[in-house]
Amino acid sequence: MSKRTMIEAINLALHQEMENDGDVIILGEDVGVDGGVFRVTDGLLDSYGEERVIDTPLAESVIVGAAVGMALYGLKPVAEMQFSGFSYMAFHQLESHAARMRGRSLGGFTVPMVVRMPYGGGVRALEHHSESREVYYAHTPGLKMVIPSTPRNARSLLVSAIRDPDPVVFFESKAVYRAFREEVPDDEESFPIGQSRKVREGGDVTMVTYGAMLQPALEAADQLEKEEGVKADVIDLLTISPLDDSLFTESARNTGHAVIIHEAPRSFGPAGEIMARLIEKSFWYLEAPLERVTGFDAPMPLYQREEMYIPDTDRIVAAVKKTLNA
Amino acid sequence: MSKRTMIEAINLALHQEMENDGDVIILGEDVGVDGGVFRVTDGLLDSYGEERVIDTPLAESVIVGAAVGMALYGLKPVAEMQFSGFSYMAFHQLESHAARMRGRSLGGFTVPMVVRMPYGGGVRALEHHSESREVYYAHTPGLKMVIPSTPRNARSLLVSAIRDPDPVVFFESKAVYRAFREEVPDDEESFPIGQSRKVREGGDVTMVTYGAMLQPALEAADQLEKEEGVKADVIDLLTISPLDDSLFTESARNTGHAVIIHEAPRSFGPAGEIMARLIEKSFWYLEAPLERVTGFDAPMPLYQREEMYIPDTDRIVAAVKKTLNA
Amino acid sequence: MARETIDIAPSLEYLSILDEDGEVDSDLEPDIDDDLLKDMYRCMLLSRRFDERMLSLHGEGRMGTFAPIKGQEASQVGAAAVLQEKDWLFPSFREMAAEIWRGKKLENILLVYTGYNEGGEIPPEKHILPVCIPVGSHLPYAAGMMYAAKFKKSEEVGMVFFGDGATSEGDFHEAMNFAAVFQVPLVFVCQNNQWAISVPRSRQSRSKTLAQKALAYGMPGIQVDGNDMLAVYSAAGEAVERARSGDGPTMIECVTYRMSVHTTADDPRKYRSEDEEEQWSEKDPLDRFRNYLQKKELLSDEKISSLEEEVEKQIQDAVDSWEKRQEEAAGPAAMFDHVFAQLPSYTKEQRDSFKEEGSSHE
Amino acid sequence: MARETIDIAPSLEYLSILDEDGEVDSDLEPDIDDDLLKDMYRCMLLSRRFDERMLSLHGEGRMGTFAPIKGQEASQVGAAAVLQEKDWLFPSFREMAAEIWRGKKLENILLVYTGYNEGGEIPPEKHILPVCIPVGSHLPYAAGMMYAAKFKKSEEVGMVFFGDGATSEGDFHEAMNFAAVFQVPLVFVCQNNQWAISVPRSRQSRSKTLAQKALAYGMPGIQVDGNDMLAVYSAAGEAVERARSGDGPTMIECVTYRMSVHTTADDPRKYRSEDEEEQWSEKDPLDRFRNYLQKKELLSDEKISSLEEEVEKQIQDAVDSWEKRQEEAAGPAAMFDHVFAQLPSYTKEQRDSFKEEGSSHE
Ligand SMILES: Cc1ncc(C[n+]2csc(CCOP(=O)(O)OP(=O)(O)O)c2C)c(N)n1
Ligand SMILES: Cc1ncc(C[n+]2csc(CCOP(=O)(O)OP(=O)(O)O)c2C)c(N)n1
Ligand SMILES: [Mg+2]
Ligand SMILES: [Mg+2]
Repeated sequence: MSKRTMIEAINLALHQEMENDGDVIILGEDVGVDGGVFRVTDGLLDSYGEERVIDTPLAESVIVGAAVGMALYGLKPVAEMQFSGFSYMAFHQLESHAARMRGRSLGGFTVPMVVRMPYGGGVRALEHHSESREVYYAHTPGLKMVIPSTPRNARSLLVSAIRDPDPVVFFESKAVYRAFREEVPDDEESFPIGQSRKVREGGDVTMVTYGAMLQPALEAADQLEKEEGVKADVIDLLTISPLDDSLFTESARNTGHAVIIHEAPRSFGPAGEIMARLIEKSFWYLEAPLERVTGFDAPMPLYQREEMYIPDTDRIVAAVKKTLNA
Repeated sequence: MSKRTMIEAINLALHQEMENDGDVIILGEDVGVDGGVFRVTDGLLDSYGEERVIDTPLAESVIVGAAVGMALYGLKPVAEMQFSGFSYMAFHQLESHAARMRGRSLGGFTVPMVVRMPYGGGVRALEHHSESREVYYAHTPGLKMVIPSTPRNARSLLVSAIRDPDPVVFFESKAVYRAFREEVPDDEESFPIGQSRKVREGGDVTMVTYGAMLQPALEAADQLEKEEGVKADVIDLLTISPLDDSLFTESARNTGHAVIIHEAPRSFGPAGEIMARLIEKSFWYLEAPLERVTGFDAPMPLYQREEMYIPDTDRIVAAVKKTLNA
Repeated sequence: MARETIDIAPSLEYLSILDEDGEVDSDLEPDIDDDLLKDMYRCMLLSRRFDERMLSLHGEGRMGTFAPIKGQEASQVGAAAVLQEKDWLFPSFREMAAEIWRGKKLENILLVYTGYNEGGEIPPEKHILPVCIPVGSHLPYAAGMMYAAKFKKSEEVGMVFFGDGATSEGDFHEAMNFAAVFQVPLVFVCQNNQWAISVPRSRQSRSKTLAQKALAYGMPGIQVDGNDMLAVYSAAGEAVERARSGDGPTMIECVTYRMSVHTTADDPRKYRSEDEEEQWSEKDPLDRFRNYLQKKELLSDEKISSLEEEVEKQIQDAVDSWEKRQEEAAGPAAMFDHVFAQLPSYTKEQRDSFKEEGSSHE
Repeated sequence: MARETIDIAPSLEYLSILDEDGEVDSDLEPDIDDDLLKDMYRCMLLSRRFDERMLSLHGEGRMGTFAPIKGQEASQVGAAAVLQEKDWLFPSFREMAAEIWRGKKLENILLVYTGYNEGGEIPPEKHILPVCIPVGSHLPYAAGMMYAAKFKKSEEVGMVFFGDGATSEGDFHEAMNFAAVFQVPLVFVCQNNQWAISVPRSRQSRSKTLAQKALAYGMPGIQVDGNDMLAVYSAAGEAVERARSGDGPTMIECVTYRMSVHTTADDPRKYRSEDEEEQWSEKDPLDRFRNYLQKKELLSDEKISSLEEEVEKQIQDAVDSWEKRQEEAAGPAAMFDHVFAQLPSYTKEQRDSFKEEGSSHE
């Protein structure tokens, strides 16, 4: 047991899965010699060699497409998109093949692959380096969409993703990458895809979030408890699709109030589906309008203004007060 | 005034806009000599010549990307994706450039372009030819997303799209293309982007839909009135983004019941945003859970089963009864 | 300092062995076993007749849209014939002849084009990938799959088919480059049938040949007469040999012609003349190969007509079981059968909604 | 029928005029006006010093990530110098020298890399497109924009810059093909600086040169010594001439070297040796061009040092106004300023939320 950043935790998962399974193979831009621009794949080339840790040409479509092919052959490729903002060049490979091969062949061909990509803002990066567009993947039937929130669950979810028989898009928060350390057991650990978790017991209001937004949500929850005596349930989705609505709809049935927090643009964003599930399963218990605290319907601005784009504690606290006082 | 199919109506809009404005230019696969695989661009090559009606090589990314460039120069390109299922190859051109050039250059460069694409099921087509993935575009800041429902509004909305100073993704329903004729005035007519319309006055329940789903929604409304005496407001969104929530939230405040109908997959689909707006603006008036009748969280099956995938009158009627009897 | 021409070998060649007048270049004539020659002819014939049958079924409104292969039998069978059983075929959407050569079931082809996902099932041992409809998008997974085959030291070779139009797609470029960089055992077979729906080859690219595109990746390229079974077979044989011995990918451009409609939704009169079609019908690969076999006295008139009966019967049997399987087909809930290995709970509910809603849906 | 080699002219050439020892090939030496030569040197120097200043600002934590141009001044200034004012420059993200040549404001460059969208403003008459970060994705709009320029009979020519890594992207392929098919007046300038972050040129493609990729599109291609101002200038001149006279696009591969880090977030020691960097520093285009001008007696030692002072002052002025503009910068609501020509009502509400939320946000 030792304290790790999310980068180290993901690196640990990759090391152990490659160690345990010779069919796990990594490909992407700068993942080998360079160890990845965030060093997530550091050391893998030395341990497992060029054939299994592949520095590819600069071409997203064939990185994802080749990974699909490797998976069709029975390998377990883990492809990296250097930033989620550049994954769109490969979008058709995910939508048209990764997500459909199983159905197209009636289960004859399957695509057990993972596409890892750093997402989200908060690291003062250039244009296209700070987006949060999980909806593109979550709305695509045949894909699974996972967004861990801390080093430990990043590690255990990546292990599950690599072992999953179906394609998983795996978003990693750049803001969390090096933000803090957490105890991550050296021994193998996995966490099921498609399962959310309750991070905080409250009872007065339900907060639903995931990924980088978990931290401000928890801070807001603490602040609310200290300053207002308001106790919040905080649900960390972890998997965006298939969405586990059991915990947050149950929580909302108890609290009657829910606030959804995400970094993605507001309109047609993830909150919509979460609200839909709340209406379908908790409507009669809702005592006030559901609130959402989100990114805006504008491209992420350059970094001087990105903190104003990304939901922060103040905005979350304000939304909670609004629903409680509605 | 004469009766036209949606194909003829769109063709009329293109003819008139090209006639009126020498900067309107068309490009895509088979749009010229062939007149488009659905004949939507029939006759344009003869009238306006090779330079303005461009049969391009088979390459979606450069079709959209070149259209972006033409728009940057001041032309008004209308690009065609032969089917929306093949537009993903160009997704990065829309997300990364069409949607961002105005902001990137502080208004110095703008992208007044339209990308037309047939979408949706119902014509017994092959795989990838029947999808309804408007969310990909509606969730992308900087893009406008329009889906007409009848010949007349297809014509008038396309005129507005071509004249719009910003990029518009324009979905055309293959199911509606030749399904019926409607009076479409020969004289110029346009309809504002970003404005929904109330197609049917009821008062008991609110139906929110668009595109190909308007017809089954209207049939369901008629059936409900005949068989149950239930009168439905039917709102046709026409523009998906920017979403006009004024009519449907107002209607729901009156009826207290709403059903949203779309062909797109259910989870993270358009209904989520519509429900979110209803909660934000009509919550206190809702008397029962909002219902959604949608495509499923599975790829569109081949055509023997597509009718079972696409919402039909029965499913809509059932949903209305469910919310009214809740 | 200077101004000098750069030599960018590997060089580019054109190959023709059996020309349209039936003349054979005996120096180049490949030595093919008689039975194999006959099998190749039989497959060409079967594919041609099956194509015709599908067109008539479509005419009767009994089948949806599909892409006929008429005229491209030599490019497909000639190339696929050099593959071993363990090798892999990556079809696009117009490779029925190649798929039939590899043993794809006719009834499944019929099922797919009549809208039954069930037709997508492929016997695993056949090593045929599913049909790929988004043009050019299968090249990346073909490259990746054969990377994996090489990684596993399987000595398997892949052969991926695509059209002239596909060479304009970004995926063609990325996959060719990837395959060359990693020396993947994959043969790229471009069926240049002169048209991409209504867009002629000349409009698709300004390059003199499509084969020369291989040079951009440091990959050998060769252009062959695609209606010449012997030339296709020889070029494909060399390419497969090269791939199997570890020397990486090759691109073969088969110069051929789509003698029929693009798909059953297409009207060629919008974009090309009957004259053009007639000129190409003189180059019909089926006639040419039949004459060759007759000259070699491998094919008597009797044999020819008995073969016709044979394939007719085979096709009729397929049509019969296709009809049977339509009657037995499962209900709409089957659309959920292969979305994931395990269906999420809410998707299960969606599937079960069909049962509730009763007969009309089951 | 036969087996014969195909000739796929246009041919491919390599050009070098001013070599690293300062030797000039007088037959090839372009006739460039003295003032222009001096301006070119001044721009190289300004770009180099500005690059250095940005690195130190970054070191002080006053600036975000950016991509230094050190070593690529000749490829950029040599090529851009042949453009007329009405022509168009399409930069990628490492073309500061070319942008400065075209008149981009230094303070705006500083603003962008310190996270202010305001820096994106470009005087319309400069005909410079915004920086493009997704690799290769600007080539399609460059092709489209110059199609429009040709359509409007403007006689404008475009020049688009990209790296060796960009040649692997599908967009490179689609745009090159489109430009060639429609004979668009666009010059493709590939700055082959040997590295795509940590991936060496040899890993990017198996092709002997990058210039030969042009042949895949029936487009002329030429490889030049990218640290040789005269070779770049001559090749670019020919290409622009060809484009302007209606003979379509050309691809120029400038063989150069990224002498600095990929970006300020990069550590070259992970993937390349100091030796390699030292060898290339001998080929430094700035020194080489300075020596050339000195030999020509266009540049005295005094002139050299006065130029240094001049550019230092110019840079300091830019830094001063950059600081000023940061203080004056608008609040966060500015993020909504250019999303659409007209902001939708609910987006207006989002913008106005900042005002309500008060000072912390304004
Ligand atoms: C990415 C994509 N764009 C468009 C289409 C529609 N389409 C189907 S076939 C075809 C032409 C293909 O031409 P070619 O590659 O030469 O193959 P051929 O049809 O001639 O066999 C087009 C445009 C498609 N299936 N996929
Ligand atoms: C589509 C895309 N993928 C990945 C990146 C991340 N990235 C930025 S620069 C770069 C390398 C570019 O190499 P090259 O084209 O040679 O240009 P250079 O950086 O050498 O100037 C990469 C991979 C990106 N910006 N865009
Ligand atoms: Mg073709
Ligand atoms: Mg480079």
